[in-house]
Parts: sequence; structure tokens; C-alpha cells
Amino acid sequence: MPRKTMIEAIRDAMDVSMGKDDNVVVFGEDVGYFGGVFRCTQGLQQKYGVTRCFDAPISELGIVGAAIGMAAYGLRPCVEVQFADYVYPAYDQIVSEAARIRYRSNGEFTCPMVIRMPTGGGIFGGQTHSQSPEALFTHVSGLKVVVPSNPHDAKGLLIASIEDPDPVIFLEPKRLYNGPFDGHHDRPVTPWSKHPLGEVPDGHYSTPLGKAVIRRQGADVTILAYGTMVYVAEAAAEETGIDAEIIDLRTLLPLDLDAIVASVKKTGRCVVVHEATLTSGFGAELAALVQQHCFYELEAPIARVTGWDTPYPHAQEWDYFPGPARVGQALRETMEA
Amino acid sequence: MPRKTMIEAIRDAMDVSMGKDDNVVVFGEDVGYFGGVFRCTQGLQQKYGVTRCFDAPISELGIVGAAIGMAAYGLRPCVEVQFADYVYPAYDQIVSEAARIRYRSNGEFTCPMVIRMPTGGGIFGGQTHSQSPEALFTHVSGLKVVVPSNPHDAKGLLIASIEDPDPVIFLEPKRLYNGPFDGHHDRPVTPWSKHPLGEVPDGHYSTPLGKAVIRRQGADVTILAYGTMVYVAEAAAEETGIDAEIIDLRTLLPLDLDAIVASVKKTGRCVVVHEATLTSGFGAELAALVQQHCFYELEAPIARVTGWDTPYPHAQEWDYFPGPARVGQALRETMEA
Amino acid sequence: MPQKNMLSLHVPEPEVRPGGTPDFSNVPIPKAGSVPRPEVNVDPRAIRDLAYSIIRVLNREGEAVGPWAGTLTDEELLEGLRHMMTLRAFDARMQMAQRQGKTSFYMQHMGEEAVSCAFRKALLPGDMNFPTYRQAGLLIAGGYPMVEMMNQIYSNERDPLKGRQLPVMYASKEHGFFSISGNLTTQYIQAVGWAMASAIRNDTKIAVGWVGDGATAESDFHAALVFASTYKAPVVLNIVNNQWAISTFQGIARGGSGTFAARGLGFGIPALRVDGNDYLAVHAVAKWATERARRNLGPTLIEHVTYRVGAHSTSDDPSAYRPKEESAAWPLGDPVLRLKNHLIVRGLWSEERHKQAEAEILDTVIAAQKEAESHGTLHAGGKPSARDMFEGVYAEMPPHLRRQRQQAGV
Amino acid sequence: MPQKNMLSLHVPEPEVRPGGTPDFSNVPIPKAGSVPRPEVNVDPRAIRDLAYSIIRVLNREGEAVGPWAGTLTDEELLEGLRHMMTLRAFDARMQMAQRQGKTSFYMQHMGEEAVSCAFRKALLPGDMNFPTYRQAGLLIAGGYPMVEMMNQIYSNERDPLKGRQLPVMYASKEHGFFSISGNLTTQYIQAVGWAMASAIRNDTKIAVGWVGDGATAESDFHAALVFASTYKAPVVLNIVNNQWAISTFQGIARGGSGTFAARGLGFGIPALRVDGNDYLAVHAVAKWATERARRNLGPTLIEHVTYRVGAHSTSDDPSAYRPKEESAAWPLGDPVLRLKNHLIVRGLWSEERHKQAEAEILDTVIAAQKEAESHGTLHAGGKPSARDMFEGVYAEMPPHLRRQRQQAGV
Ligand SMILES: Cc1ncc(C[n+]2csc(CCOP(=O)(O)OP(=O)(O)O)c2C)c(N)n1
Ligand SMILES: Cc1ncc(C[n+]2csc(CCOP(=O)(O)OP(=O)(O)O)c2C)c(N)n1
Ligand SMILES: [Mg+2]
Ligand SMILES: [Mg+2]
Repeated sequence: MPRKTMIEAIRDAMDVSMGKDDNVVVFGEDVGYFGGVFRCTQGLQQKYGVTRCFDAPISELGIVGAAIGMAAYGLRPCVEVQFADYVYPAYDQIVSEAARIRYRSNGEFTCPMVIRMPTGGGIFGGQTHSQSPEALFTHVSGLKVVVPSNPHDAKGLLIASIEDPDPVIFLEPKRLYNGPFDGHHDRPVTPWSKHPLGEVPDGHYSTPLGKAVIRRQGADVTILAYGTMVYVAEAAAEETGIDAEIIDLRTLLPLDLDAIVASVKKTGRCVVVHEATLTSGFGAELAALVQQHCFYELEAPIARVTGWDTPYPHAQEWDYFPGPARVGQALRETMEA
Repeated sequence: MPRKTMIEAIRDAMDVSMGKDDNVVVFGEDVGYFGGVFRCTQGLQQKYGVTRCFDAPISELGIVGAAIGMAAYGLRPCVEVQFADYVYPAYDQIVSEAARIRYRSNGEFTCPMVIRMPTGGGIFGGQTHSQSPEALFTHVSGLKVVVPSNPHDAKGLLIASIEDPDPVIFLEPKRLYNGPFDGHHDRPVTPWSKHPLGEVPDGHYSTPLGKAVIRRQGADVTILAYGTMVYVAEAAAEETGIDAEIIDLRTLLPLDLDAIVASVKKTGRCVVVHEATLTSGFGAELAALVQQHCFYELEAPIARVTGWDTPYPHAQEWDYFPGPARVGQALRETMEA
Repeated sequence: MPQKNMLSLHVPEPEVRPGGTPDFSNVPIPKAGSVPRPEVNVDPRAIRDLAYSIIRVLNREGEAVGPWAGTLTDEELLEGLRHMMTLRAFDARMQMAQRQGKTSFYMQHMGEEAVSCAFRKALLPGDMNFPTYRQAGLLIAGGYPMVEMMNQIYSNERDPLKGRQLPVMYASKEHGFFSISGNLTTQYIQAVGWAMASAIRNDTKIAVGWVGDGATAESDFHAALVFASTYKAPVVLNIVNNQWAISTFQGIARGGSGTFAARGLGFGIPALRVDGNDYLAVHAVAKWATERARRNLGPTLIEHVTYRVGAHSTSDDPSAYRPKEESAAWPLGDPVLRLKNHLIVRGLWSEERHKQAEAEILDTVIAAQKEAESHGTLHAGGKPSARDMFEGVYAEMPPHLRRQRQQAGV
Repeated sequence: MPQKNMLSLHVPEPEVRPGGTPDFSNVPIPKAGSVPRPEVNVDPRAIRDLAYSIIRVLNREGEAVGPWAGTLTDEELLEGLRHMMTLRAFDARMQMAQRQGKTSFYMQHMGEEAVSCAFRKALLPGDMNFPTYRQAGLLIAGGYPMVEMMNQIYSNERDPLKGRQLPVMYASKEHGFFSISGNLTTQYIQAVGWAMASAIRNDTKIAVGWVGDGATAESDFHAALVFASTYKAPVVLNIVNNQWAISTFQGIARGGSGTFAARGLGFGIPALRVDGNDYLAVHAVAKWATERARRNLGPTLIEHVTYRVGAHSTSDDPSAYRPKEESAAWPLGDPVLRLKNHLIVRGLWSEERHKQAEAEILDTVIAAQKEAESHGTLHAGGKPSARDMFEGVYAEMPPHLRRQRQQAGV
């Protein structure tokens, strides 16, 4: 099967979707002629013409607002916000509009659209190219929130998102674009071409939203992770020798609670990891749900390993990033608790 | 001591602050000549002149962005967003700017400002006059988030917020403006003039940010609440006869974790209540913290009683609102667990 | 000691406040018929003046004059009068219903009826409006059943929106009426996006955006002009300048020496100002702008100059911030009276027929109201279920909402 | 079969793409000296034309001509040349340092040096800029130590921002340089707010906002114009139109037949376009606008017409989206060369002195660089501590951050 980088897989998902449905349009800042600053849309304008894939003015509000209007018309826009850190100007359109149009109009109008954005740090991008704002979307009823961790899923989940009848926030961990990254920033990264999850089937397939997947079977503790942190968790399990079960959530909203509960009931312990800041991060929701549903099985407090509650710093990037050492430490503490 | 409504107390706080410090300015939509749609700024323009209290164009982005510039200059703006539901156009300015200016400039510039906004439902305001977006701010490092539950605190906390060197999100539960509301919408509301917490000292005093207060001592279960839900919790404790300890958090960020942990360690049980939607609401953070810090003392899962994960509906307002019946039910279940 | 060269802040104030005598003599009102009518494919640069004038058709004598006259037949004019009278009667009844506690909230159109009623007649089936809460004339003049509107206002068991929305936040795809948002101006850029979609699909349908004078200050307004101008979207962008935004007068949003229409000029968008109380002028300008859009010539910005005679909403009392007599002093008159007079001058109408029509319309409105009330009002009778509250957040209900619905026992 | 009257979407495209021959012959360039200079208290309505022209002082012969000439002394001109040369040398060294892995990122000014260097000279101590990442000339021309800039770029142990910020995101209160945000345009409305504050306090200081052509599409741009115009804030709002926004040409943000400057007209804000590659013209216009602000006459919008010769940043490669030769074809020339020629024509400068100055400046920059590097670079030598990461989120560290810092063991 062909191996692709995450960028190629994402591009492929849009390509397949645009080929299949004339209603799929792609636009955003620098996505047209240039093909996006991460090249995710490269070649799409050439293939589908300037009215199907085009450059947008630098207005995230405008991009999302226009996409909402297009979705109301009947198109299926898949737009790019250049970095997740720049989504806030569009926040009102997402929260007050996209998420609520179906509900408030009782289905007279709907909003099938995808907002793609690169997320997460690890590229020395400083406070404005590193954020992980997923929790600001998981609190919003009416949205779906997806975070793929590998090329195979990225393609399948993006196709599913484009075909979904409701608005989807699609967060792409940019540190994974070219290869899985386990947090060991001082070691060379394996490219996707050497990783089994870099195998991406040609053509159309879709990976259902709302379904988690177990990346590593384990008996002692459950790690809940998504995006980049899946690999960090793997490294931590490896390095500590703790037999952790690692769940890649893939979709945060709606959440695959059953998979989580089944695993934690089995292991009796749970560590939640994400790169976003701690307070009111999505880990809080996970911890709240796990303690609620697995209270009697839990043998230790649920630990959260996350970015610190500061803006994402530039020079101290690797002090900030919740790498395998910190996850490992939490695993050990959880096992000993 | 004089009794005031929450509106009068809030107005008094601004009045005292403007009188004490020329740098305090107040503006927002309809806040100048008219005195605000809830009349919180009534009379301030007359007293301090049009350049200290004035009407703003309908641009929440502009109001907050201009206030940030003013704060950088050295003023202490206290601005009003007409309803918390309308804060999203200003979200980028709050998250990317106000919250990070001190950090990113290493203190060269700071942002002492207050953003006041009426929050919460219970007035048949539908989806756009009822929201409780506190969790969208508690996730943001650099912000403080305050929710007063009574006139006495409202004045003291607002003065403390205006005097705080950092940006404060000040959420005013609008259902409490004229009297405590326990969720029994079919019963007459007691006015503040009949409630001891309606006693508001004249002149300057401040209530420290980051300090919770116990509203009801109890032995069996801890209820964590803020704003309107404090009274709902009181009613639920009363009606179920369960000896609940009710903590009014007052400040959500920074949080008075010590007070929470001390209480839950004592009672061994915890119910978290808020009006905002469940998923990724602030209750998630509370539950995550409580299970982490009180794991070995907890005798039952922490329950969350919140608004449902839907937009705030108009006609079904009282089906949506987490009233005393639902809180009571959670208390009973938590006691029986 | 005041510093030399010291700065000071300018805070715009309306000329008159309660207690004062309203005076609009400084508002320049061009004579009816005096503004030229360019071809729709005119170079926008050639008509910048239109952003600073006011297109008017009906003169003081009630005659239709000038190059913008003549877009409507006699029947259409008579129908237009009936629409405006219906909207006014509808407003009066619903305003009263709110006072009687039958619903929580209402917003009326008094003085602004011509804007949405006349504009609607320039639209074709399939076109889409992105309205604010003050364009119910689009529904009335488009033949949407009044009883449906009332069901929505009452949040009753027949409410097409299942009780989920605040009163007057109608939505009807069939009637080209996009779901109203409570958040101001968000719909403006959506209208542009809808129009772009129509152009992308090589369709023939156009979009129409609506915004109030005060709400032009919001960010979405800028985004709409940027996108409309860049992609030459087939959209008409309307600004209803009714002089007030709740308690703030239009000077707070307008500032400087500009007009709201003039905001289009920097984008190369043709911008017109029209007498919003003149049914014929609104219709003529709407025709012009919609034709531009249909011919793929791009967007048009229209400022409708009108006056909000009533309170902002049932939650508002304007006597706190403007003189009671201000609406009477408003120089552009009342849209219903002006069209009525025109029809009388034309020999198509009479005082008597007007009274009769008023009575008939009132009957129709009351009949609709009776029917709606038979399905319930906000606090009495049939109502949407708590179950409806959980539906429609997503196309398919996800597990967490199913759990919550179960927990709610519905 | 294509439908009759079917719509289609217009997507603006630059005239030339890689492989094509650059051609700016359709860009109208008025003759130097041809645009009149109005009084600063002119009625904005009288000078709308200035939003569609280009104010220029230096002609092809290198002479300073017309009513906007004469705002600078000989010494000031020589100093201006040195500032621009310094900025260019600084850029070259830092660009190289990034290539050498000494930092993560850099953004240069090539071709745009006149804009920030000349503007800075119209400002007084206490005035405040709200810059973007492409106005380091404000610091260079304002005498901010280069070594401090480099410490910031290297995130080293002397970094005034403690390693927290991306390179070039300087901040200096003393030097009137507000903390640069990575988020585009947010600073524009903040500049207006700062100016309003100065006016509220009856101060004499003014504010200056900066934005790129592409970033004018952001919402904050609109908010800034609305607030500036409503409150007549003492602010100068600069648009640096360098033709490109990463890979998109200015037509994507500009659209229609307008200019960026013309966006001010709808707000009644005087709007000027200036030759941004002409040090003298930029200074003259800056003088005019700052004087307006100081005299409490309100805001001015200035579009600086220039060209981004280099890549957007060290992460960008413009050969993917525009012809390599485009910058050479740009009709307004190079700002350093133009000022150099002017000084030579004036007899104040020579090729020889220029070479000498170049060498001297390079020495100074290298010396600063050596000093900065002695305090570390991003991946080597001294660096800010992990402890610094936890400081400064709030004035006082709250308990949860203290706990986290402890957990981090720092
Ligand atoms: C984003 C947002 N901010 C504030 C409000 C509150 N609000 C509702 S209507 C209104 C005034 C609007 O005035 P205008 O745009 O002139 O429209 P009009 O009511 O006059 O038709 C305000 C401030 C809102 N609904 N949404
Ligand atoms: C809110 C936001 N959206 C997108 C970006 C990404 N971005 C950085 S610079 C840039 C182009 C800006 O172009 P322009 O305003 O013309 O300034 P120039 O770089 O040409 O000086 C973009 C899109 C950003 N920094 N912030
Ligand atoms: Mg209005
Ligand atoms: Mg540019």
C-alpha cells in the first residue's frame, strides 16, 4: 500500500472528496495558488480550478463566515485556518453560528463544513504557532472535534468530516506532518514512510467520527491521548516498562466513552495527556468522566500530564512540552499510588 | 448598613473606583448616556463626564481592543459587554492579547482591565441572552475569572478586579441582579433588600480574588457552586435535608483549591453545579482537581449537575436550567453511592 | 494649569436629548427625483456621489418623480400598501400579546415597513435573505403565513422552531429567509458566502444581506465587504439606518464625515443611499442592485435612510434617551402614509378604502392570532416538548446527548 | 448546457506568475511633486483624491520636488540613509544567523526600509507605535540598541523578553514600541485605544498603528477605523502595502476598484497614499499626519506603497508564487539607492563615502552580533531559564502556577 506523509494524506482526502462531490470547495489563506504554508492543498487549484480551491483574504472571520453561508447554500466547504492560534477571530462565527444553525432553525438550514487547522508545538513556533485550543471547541454544543494522529486516520477522518452533516473542527498536529514524534526532540524522527500507519489506501475510505482506537494493549494503566501525545505515550510506556494501554481518542467530541470506560475498568488506573494547558483543558473533561464512570474500579487518582498554564514559550519549548519523561513520571506515580 | 441590589452594588463599585482613581474609565454599548441595558452604569456619565463613561460602537472587538490599548497607556478600563453571549467577537483580543501582553513583553506592557458581562439564563432570553461561557476563559492562562453571587461580594470583587494588575473577566449572573434566585421560577423571588448579603458597605472595600467562601457548613457532601447556583444548591440542601457544605467559589481562576480540598476531605463527597453546558464546562476542571487531591477520601463519584449539552432553549428554559430538583437528585445519588 | 496642545477626547452626542426640541434641519434631504439613475454596469468610480446623497421618488405632493420612478405597476403599489399595513397591524397585535404575557419578547418595525416590504418585491424565488430581527416585511410581503410567525413568537406546539429560539428569530428556507441570529452582523458575511456559493455553482440565485446602522461597527461587516469585493459576489448588502441602535444614535457608529453607504467606496463597491420611507425608491434601488447581482456585475451596498419610531424592543423605553416628539419631526415622514397619499393622488385609493383595508387587515391578523393561540402561547396551552430541546443539536444524536436526555427523563 | 444568466465566481489573480515577465506598466505612478499638500486642518471631504494618488518627493533625477519636499535637514537625510543601511545590514546578518541555526526564525525588511525609518523621525519621545514584525526601522532609527534586538532574536540569557517570544517580536516601552503580537492586526485597534487614553488624560502623546496590506482584511482593522473616527483619536494609522501577503498578492485583500487608503473615506478619515520607497515623502506625510494628531484634529490613514523584495520570512520561498525578477521591475525603485542618489545629486554624499559607510555599518552590526552571541544563541550558550517560563503570566504567581513550577522542578 502507498505510504504517505500526513500532509499527503490530508491532501489526498481533499482530493478524493473534491473529485467525488462538486460541492466540496477548499479555501483559506495561501491555500490556492501556493497550496498552503504546509502544502496541504498543493495541486488542488490546478486540478479543480480557481473556483473550487482558492486564496482568501486574511480574515479568519471572513473565511469561516463565508463558509457558513456556502454550507447553508448546499456546498461542503473545507477551509483552512493557517494555524490554530489564529482561529480566534473566527470564534464567534464558529460558536454562535456554525454550531447552532441547525438547532436554532430546526434543521431549515444546516452547516456541513470542516475547519482544518495545524495545532500543537514542537517547532519553535512560539506562542502564536504552537497552541492546542481543542478544549475551546469541545465546550461548544453542535461542534465535532477531531484530532488525527497518523496519515491513515487523517485521510479517513478528514473524508468522514467533509461528509459529515455538521460542522467539524479538524485539528492537525503539525509536529506529526512528516513523521511520528515521540517527544525526544534530540533524536532523529522516523518518517511516515517507515511507519505502518503511514500506509494510506488510495481512493475513498472513511474512518468513523466518534470512535477511539487502542494503539497499545496493556493491563496496568490506561493512557488517554490524541495527536502527537499518542507517540509520547508510547515512548513513555516503552521507557518505563509499564504495561500501559494507550487509547488514541481521535474524536474528542463526540467522545468514545465506551472504549475509555472499558479500558479503565480493566486497568484500574488512568493517565490523561495533552499538550494544551492544564486548567480547563480537555483532560479535565476526561478525568471528570473517568472518575464518574469508573469510580469503583479506580485504584489511583487520574493523573493529567499537559502543557503548563503559561503561554507557549519560544526558548523553553522543551521545558514546556509534556514529553516522555513527564508522562513516564506520571505513569510511575500512578502505578505506585 | 445600606441594602443594595446587585446592580446598585456593581454601580457603586465603579463609582467608588472612578472617584478614587482618574485612570478608571467605563465604556461599552449603551453604557454612557443611558446607563446600560441593565442600568449598571446609570449616573456615572453625569457624575464623571463623557470622557470617563461613554457609549461605544457595537463592536465587542473594538471595545476590548481599545481597552487593551488604554490599559497599556496606564488607564484602568472597566468595560461592559452587553451580554456574555456577545463576547466572542472580542475573544481574540482577550485570548491572544489581554491575557498575554504581560508575559510576552516580560512586563514592559501590562493589561489591567475588567470586562464585565451579564451571564446565565432564567430570563427567557433564548440562546443569545443566557450563556455561561466561563470555561472558555478559565482555559486561558493570564486571565482571572470572577463570578459574584451577591451584592456584597459583587462590589468588593469588582473593586478588587479594577485594582488588579491583570485582566479580569467579571461575569454577573443576571438572574441575581434583583434578588437571590434559587431556581424555583414559579415562586416569587426575595429581593436583595430582604437578604443579609444585600448589605453593602458604603465607600471603598475590596474582596480578595482567589478566595472562596463557605455559604453553608455541612458534614455530608460538598457542593461546589458559583453565581446563581449557590442559591439553587442551598434550596436543594434544604429540600433534601442533606447536610451539604456549600462553597461559593467566587473566583474560578485563580481557584481557591485549598478551601475545596479541605471541605471534600471532610465530607468525602462532592457535587459540582453550574449552569453552563456539561462537556468541558468548568465543572470538569473541578471534578478533575477534586479526584486528584481527595482521591483517598472520596466515598462516591463526583457528580456534575449542569446545563445540558444543547444551546440554551427559549421555551424549554426550565427544562434546561439545573434547578433544585436536579441538584437534589444528584445529592441523593451521591449520598447513596 | 492646562498643558499647551493638550489633547481631548471627542464623544459624539445627538443634537437633542429628552427635554429638548427635535431638530433635523441639518439633515440634508435632496429633492425627490434629483438623483440620477446610472446604468447597472456603470464603473463604480463614476458614482461615488450616490453614497452621499439620498435617492427619492415620492415628492411632498405624493407624486412619483425622476429617473428612479416607474418600477412598479398599480397593482403592485396597492399590494405594497397592503403589506406595509399588514406588518404594522401584525406588530401592534404582537406587541400587545407580549404585554399580555403571551410571549417573552417582541420587536416591531414601526416607521421602517417600506424597507423590507419593498425590497422583497425585487427578489425571485430561490434568492436568499440574511436578515436581522427587523425585516419581517420580507416574510409578510413574501407570503409566509402569519400564523407560522405567531407560532414561533409564542413558542407553541406548532412553533416551526420547536421553542428553541427567541421570538421573531424566524427561519424559512422556502421563503428565502435565513435563520436570524441573535448575534449582530454575523449574517452579513454569510450572505456573501452564500452568494459566492451560487456563483461557484454557476447558479442564478442571489443573496441579500441586512444589517442595522449600529451593527455596521461589528467585524463581520468588514469581512463581508472584503469578501464581496474580492470575489465580486452576487449579493446586495443592505444597511438599515434607522438612526438608533438601542440608546445610541447613529453618530456613535458612523463617526467622522462619512455616511454608512460610503463604507463601500474603499472597496470599489457601488454604494447608494435611499429614502427608506419611500416604498417606490426602495423598490427602484433594490431592482437596480439585484439586477447588478444577477448580471454577475458584483455586490452593491445600499443604505436605507429611515427612522425607528418605536422602542428598540419590548425590553426598551426610548423616552429615557430621546425626545418623544423626535419621530414626528423626522423629515422623511411615514412610509405607509406616503404610499397611501401617492395612491390617492394617483386616484387608485381613498381615505375610505384605506379605513376599510385597515379593518380587513386587522381581522386577518386577529384570525391568525386566534389560530396561533389555539396552539398555545409561551406560558399556556400547547408547547414544544423537553424532548425537542435535545433534538437537532446534530443531525444524529450522539451518545452523550442520548444519556442526558435519558437523565432528564424525556 | 450553460444556463442563461448564470453567475460565476471572480477570483483575482496577479498579472504574472513564476515563468512570466513582470509588468507593472498598469500601476499608475504620479509624477514626483504633483500631489498638492493641503493644510492639516483641511476638511477631509476636500481631499478624497489623495486616497487614490501617490505622494512622491524624489523624482527620477534624484531631486526633491513639490509641496511635500523640505521637511528634513541635510544632517537628518544623512542620518536617514545610515538608518536604512543599518537596518539592511542588520537584516542580512540575522537572516544568515537563522540559516546557521542560531535562531528559529527571522523576518527582513528588504525594500521597505524607508517606511519605518522615515516615519520614526516624525515621532516624539512618549509617542507609542503599535508595530507589526516588519517595522524594526522604528527601533533602529530610534536608537534602540541593536544588541538588545539580537538578544531577543537569539532568545539568549540577556533576551529582554526572557526567551518567551518568537524572534523579532520586540517590545520596548521606552522606545515607544508596543509588544508585537504574532496575531495579525490586533494591535491596530489597540493603537486607537492608546490614543484615546492619551486624549482622555489630556496628554500630548500620540499613537501610531501599523498593518500590512494583507492584514487589512482582519476585523481589527475595521474596529480601529470605527473607533478612531467616532472619537477622533490622535492616532496615525499606517498601512504598509508591500504588494504581497506571504503568497497572496494585494488584490486578494484589496478587491474591486478601491485602494487600501480609500477604506478611510467611508469613515471621514483623511487618507493619503505615499511612495513608501521615498524616504522624503514618507517623512513629509508622517509629519503632516502626526501634526494633525497632535493638534487634536483626529486620525489619519496612510497607505505606504512599497514592495517586499525578500521572502515573507525565513520559512518562505517566494519563487514558488512570483517571478524572481519582479522586485527589479517594481517601478518605485530601492529606497536606499534613491536616498543615496538624492544625497549625491545634492553634493552631500558620494559612491566612495557610501562604500565606506557600508563597511563601517557592517562592522558595527558584527560587533553587536558578537556581543549578543557571547550571551548565547537559541541552541547554544546562555539561555533563559525554565523558571522564566512560569514568571510573568500574572503580576503575582498564583498557587496553581507555583505548584506547576514545583512539579517541573525549577
Ligand atoms: C454581537 C452583539 N452585540 C450586542 C448585541 C445587543 N444588541 C441587540 S440589538 C442592538 C442594537 C442594534 O442596532 P442597529 O444595528 O442600529 O439595529 P436596529 O435595532 O436599529 O434595527 C444591540 C447592541 C447583540 N445582539 N449582538
Ligand atoms: C490572525 C492571523 N492570521 C494569519 C496569520 C499568518 N500570517 C502571518 S504574516 C501573514 C501575511 C501578512 O501579510 P501583510 O499584512 O501584507 O504583511 P507583510 O508580511 O507583507 O508585511 C499571514 C497570513 C497571522 N499571523 N495571524
Ligand atoms: Mg438602528
Ligand atoms: Mg504585505
